[in-house]
Amino acid sequence: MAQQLAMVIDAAKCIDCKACVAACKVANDVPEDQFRNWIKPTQDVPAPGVLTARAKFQPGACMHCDNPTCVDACPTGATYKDPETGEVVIDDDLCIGCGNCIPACPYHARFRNAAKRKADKCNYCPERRAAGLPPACVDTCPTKARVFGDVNDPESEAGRLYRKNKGRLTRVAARTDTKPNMFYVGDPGDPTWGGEAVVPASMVAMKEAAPLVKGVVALSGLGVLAMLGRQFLAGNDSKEDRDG
Amino acid sequence: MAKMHKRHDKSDILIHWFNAVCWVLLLLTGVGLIQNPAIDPFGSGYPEAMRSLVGGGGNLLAIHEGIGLVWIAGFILYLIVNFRGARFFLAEVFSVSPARDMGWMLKKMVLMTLGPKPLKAMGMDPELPAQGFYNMGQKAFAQVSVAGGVVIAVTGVIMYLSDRTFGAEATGWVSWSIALHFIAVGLVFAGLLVHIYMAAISPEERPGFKSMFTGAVPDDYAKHHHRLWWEKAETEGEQPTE
Amino acid sequence: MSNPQQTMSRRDFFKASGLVAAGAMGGPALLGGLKKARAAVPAPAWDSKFSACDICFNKCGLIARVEDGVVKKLDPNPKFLKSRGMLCARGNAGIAQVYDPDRLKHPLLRKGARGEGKWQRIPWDEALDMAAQKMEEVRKKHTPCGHLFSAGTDLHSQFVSRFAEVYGSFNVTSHESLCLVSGNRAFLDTYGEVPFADVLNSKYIIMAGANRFEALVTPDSMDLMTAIRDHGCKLVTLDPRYTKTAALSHEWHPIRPGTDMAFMLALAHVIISEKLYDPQWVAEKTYGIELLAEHLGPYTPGFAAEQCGIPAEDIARIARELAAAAPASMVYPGRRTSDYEDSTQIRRSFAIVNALLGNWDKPGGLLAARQVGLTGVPYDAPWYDENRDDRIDAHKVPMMFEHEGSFVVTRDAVLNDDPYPIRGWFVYKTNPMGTAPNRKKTIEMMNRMDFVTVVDIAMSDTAWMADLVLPSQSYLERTDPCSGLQGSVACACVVKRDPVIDPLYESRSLFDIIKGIAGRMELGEYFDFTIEEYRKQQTRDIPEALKVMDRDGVYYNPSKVYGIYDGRIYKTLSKKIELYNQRYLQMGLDPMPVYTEPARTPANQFRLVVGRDALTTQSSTANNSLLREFEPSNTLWLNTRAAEGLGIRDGEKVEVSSSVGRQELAAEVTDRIRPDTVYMLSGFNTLSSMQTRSHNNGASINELLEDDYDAVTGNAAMHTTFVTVTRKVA
Amino acid sequence: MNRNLIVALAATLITVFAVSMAFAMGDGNARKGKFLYRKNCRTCHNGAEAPDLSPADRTQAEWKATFADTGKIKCSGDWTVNEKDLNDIFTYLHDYAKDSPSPAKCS
Repeated sequence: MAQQLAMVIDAAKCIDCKACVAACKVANDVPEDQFRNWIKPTQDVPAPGVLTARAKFQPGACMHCDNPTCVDACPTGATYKDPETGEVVIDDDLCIGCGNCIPACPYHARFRNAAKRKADKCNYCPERRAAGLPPACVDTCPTKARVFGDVNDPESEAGRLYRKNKGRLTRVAARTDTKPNMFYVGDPGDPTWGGEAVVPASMVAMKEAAPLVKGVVALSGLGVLAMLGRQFLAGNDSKEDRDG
Repeated sequence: MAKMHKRHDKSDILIHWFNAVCWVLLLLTGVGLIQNPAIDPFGSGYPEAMRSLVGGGGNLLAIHEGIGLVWIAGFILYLIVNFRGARFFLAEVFSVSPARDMGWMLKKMVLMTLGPKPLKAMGMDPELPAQGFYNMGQKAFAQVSVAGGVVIAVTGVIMYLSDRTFGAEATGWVSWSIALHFIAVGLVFAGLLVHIYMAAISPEERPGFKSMFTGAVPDDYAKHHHRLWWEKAETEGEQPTE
Repeated sequence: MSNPQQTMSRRDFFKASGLVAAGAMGGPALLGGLKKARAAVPAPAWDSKFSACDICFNKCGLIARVEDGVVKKLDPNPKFLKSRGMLCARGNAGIAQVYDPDRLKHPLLRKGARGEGKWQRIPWDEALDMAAQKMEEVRKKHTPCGHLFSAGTDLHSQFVSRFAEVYGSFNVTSHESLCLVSGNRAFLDTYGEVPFADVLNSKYIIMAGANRFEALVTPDSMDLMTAIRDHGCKLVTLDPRYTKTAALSHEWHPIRPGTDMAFMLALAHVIISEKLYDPQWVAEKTYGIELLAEHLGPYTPGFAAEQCGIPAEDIARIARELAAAAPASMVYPGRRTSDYEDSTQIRRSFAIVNALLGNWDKPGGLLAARQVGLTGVPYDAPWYDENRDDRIDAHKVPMMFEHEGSFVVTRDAVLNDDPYPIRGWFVYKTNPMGTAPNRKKTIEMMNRMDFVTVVDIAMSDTAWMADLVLPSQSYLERTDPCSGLQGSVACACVVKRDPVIDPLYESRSLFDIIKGIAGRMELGEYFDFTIEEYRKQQTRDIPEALKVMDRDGVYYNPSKVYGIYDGRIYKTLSKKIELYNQRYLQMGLDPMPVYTEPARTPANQFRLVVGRDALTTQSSTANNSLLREFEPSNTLWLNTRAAEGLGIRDGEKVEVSSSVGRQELAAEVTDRIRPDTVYMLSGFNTLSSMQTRSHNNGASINELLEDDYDAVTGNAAMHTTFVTVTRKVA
Repeated sequence: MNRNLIVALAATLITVFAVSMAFAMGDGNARKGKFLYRKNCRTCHNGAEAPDLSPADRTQAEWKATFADTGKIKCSGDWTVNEKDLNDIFTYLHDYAKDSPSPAKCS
């Protein structure tokens, strides 16, 4: 079975301290006022006394979905789902920052990096993993609410948690079902805040135009084939072509 | 040697072949940059192969951008060096005489694909109306190429600048540029197929093809294919070469 | 086809078109089954160096990732168990402090009026000459005690104390008397030492006057989550605010501020009257149970309910649940206790409930200090016969800590030359201008000084008011002595710091600065050593420690955790845990906490409470660019109903005024606070314009807070101020 | 017998003297005492020649008892301090004892 790198998060352990967000910002040089990850609070003030509903702090980031709508919105394949690791990857070299993928994420996990001018989002810190370290947010988390690993590997911490809690894991639902790979153990609060994957009009236009363009090219190609056919069948009947 | 007519000067020939080479390379690389099942023109194998060939999508993009910039620079240089030639070319390709040129176009399409019989059967004269420096087919393709070329160049530059100078507020422009770039290339490419066939494969236009290297066409060819230009050249006493 | 050359060209052309066509037919067929090559991302080319965080007092072990002499990232040291291998947002933001463009870069001498902000850059030699000369002048004119020394929480601060002592001054203050001395006093005077809470193994915790999920203390904050999430611990929080701690608790009671003692005494009342304690343990280990039982008579749950605004049945139930979980249960001792004028007695009531739970020295209870193994580095100090007899703040409160002093009392004494004048001030890495209540008084105090030298990494408000400002190195640039750390189980450890990068600008370590000044005052012999030599002395009983720290970044002393007091006496007069404190009686203090109702909030006013959170360390993080992204400014928490009454909407600018000052900031209208209380985060609106992110940003708590203090220790009392809040008309 | 009597008398006198002295002790200058302690005592009580000694090593009562009869202190024969200085040293040790309000390690 191929890998599926994912986060299994015990949202009930999150104290909303923002260490993960700060660590991510430093580790990935995320520009001011832009964020690759977040903690979403559900914090209605209950009646005092024995609390029937506790506050929920939901850590999140790119969910490296199985049905990544962002990938559908990318014309060049600069963002793609890695079949080996299950990550949704951005190829910085190929991305020109057109922004198509940003509204295509129903979780608003993507943004256009103001310094790099390219699409940006959580990438599970590949440089750190290459150095044998966990992603920055996971490494730094005070209560170890965030657990990262291959959920298909039963030996990994993430896989173990995933298996142990299978059946009662929560995923954040969106109006577009992207099949996210971020699993919450413990109540993450509002599990339905995901929005709709919006593909920009220009991308829609390009997709709509594609068959037409192909049609025109095909028509032209057919014409050429016809001419070629005639040239070979009818022979060279052009008297002007006698000399050169 | 038969009497020849000068048709293109050196800079015309150079820009044509420069354009041709750029186009081929830009097409090869550009098509490799589109990798989305919904728009991918040739299926997903080609982009992957191209990217592997040059060591990654980023390299392919860089190559494409590099050639694109050279292509634009080449045209700008041409405009500076041979502005008169360019003006002549534009004036020629955009001056269309509707009745004659359309008639030529229709008849030519039928002739090339089906031969003269259908025309005769319909009681039409298979003889083509006389054409000027360019025939209508060449003009049509040139028009598409010029308009498409401008769109392609402008959108290309916008995309090129996207991750270099543009902020997030410009992504709409960039995104639309991608779409227009793609559509424009597609349309020009459709014409290009015919152009290549007509110019390089069809035996009938072989002297024209040759003139793209030598700059001159035989008197006979000129008379037959570009009668109006031939007449003008004759009356104005243009010195035929050799 | 007569021209072969042209044929060739044609063929070539065809080939080229063919390639396009071939591409169209499917590239892989032509180019083979090439797989998408996703280049492996290389590991960063960084050096990993151990250090310890310095953005708050916790000193969490960290690993600095350094590339080309620049710190790229600070990671937690997984072997540093005291922090449970974490680094909080502030720890991560340490980089923003070190590389803050607003950092002090070279020595600055005041040019204009004090606080005017006109500075002249001077060379180090001139700066040190001047500091030495001015300190010498003060000493000559006003005796050595005419000079005050203040140092913050830092591993170099011990050299400030040493400097003060060899210079001859007894007047040393630390930040502690603006923070925690009353709580320490209370536990010291109950148990004979200040305990560590074994949160990890506790089954029932009452969190009052503390906010552990926001104001992080290692390992307590982390352990508290493990305890409640994994170990089935129950958490009951008393707080006028719905803090994140409250929000994650099983129970939250928005207690009326200042009434915690009534709550605790009622718990004790229930535990004793219902005999929920271990009589044998209490008889053996404590002193004064009968006296306490009698004393607690009136402090019924009903009485407390009226005071605290918490139902009596809840109080009684909590007492029973707490006792049922004993000894693995506790009233959490807390850290900052600079709240009320009777804070020591309030915390005594916390200590007494713990004593009744019998949780001392046991899993899940309060733990005694463990043996860390570091030893002091002795030195001799000269004696100055002409000197004053005692500290300037002596004898104003009965139980001040000699080595901490009381900043608020000292300031009053300085303002009145009572009993003698102080005209010089040396400040290192503490910012009383930004943290002590009643800022105007601190400005007055500054104005009484002939010469103030401030050593810091940033132009704090205290530095802003100084005569000479010396740039110190950040924690990542210098060599630090060893520091012993403790807390809960599994941590009795030692850390040290070595430079992970070269010093930035012209910064120097405090040790080098003091060495320079002392050398110019013929006191050089007292600093004639290196930090490395100093560390060797510190670790002479644990010689392996330095090597272990080089290898792991931390040294653990495998000393005893529980049962330290088996067969040992308590360090109190009665040699037992003092429910009843005999010394207090001798000194005319209440030997057991007597509840006094806090002043009722006047009509149309609010009680101002202050605090920090996981993104602030008072004024020292005020200018941190990364942390400001999370909290761009501070706000005034104002209850929704109260705001309605005042016609104030969320986000509107309000004016807050107390008897000592006024400030403006945005109102945060929320249900997360009692209607009679408002709250502000500390650290904002600095006077110093060289703190670009906090200058003119938000409101300063210390401009508003009145300067009351704890009657026993002189600890500042920061929750006694009432303020009026009005909508600011734009 | 007489000898015994003399010894007993002497012992009584010494005890009375010591006790009276002990009663006289205290209320000295603890700060001066710290200085004197460092100068006179820690030269030997440095953990090498004699055990490390800090005020917080003993309770106030224990310090009182120790100084009740300084003659019983092993090194007292070598002392060169006068009575006033000794009282300052005692005050220092006593005031910062283990069970004092501010227990102090000597440094």
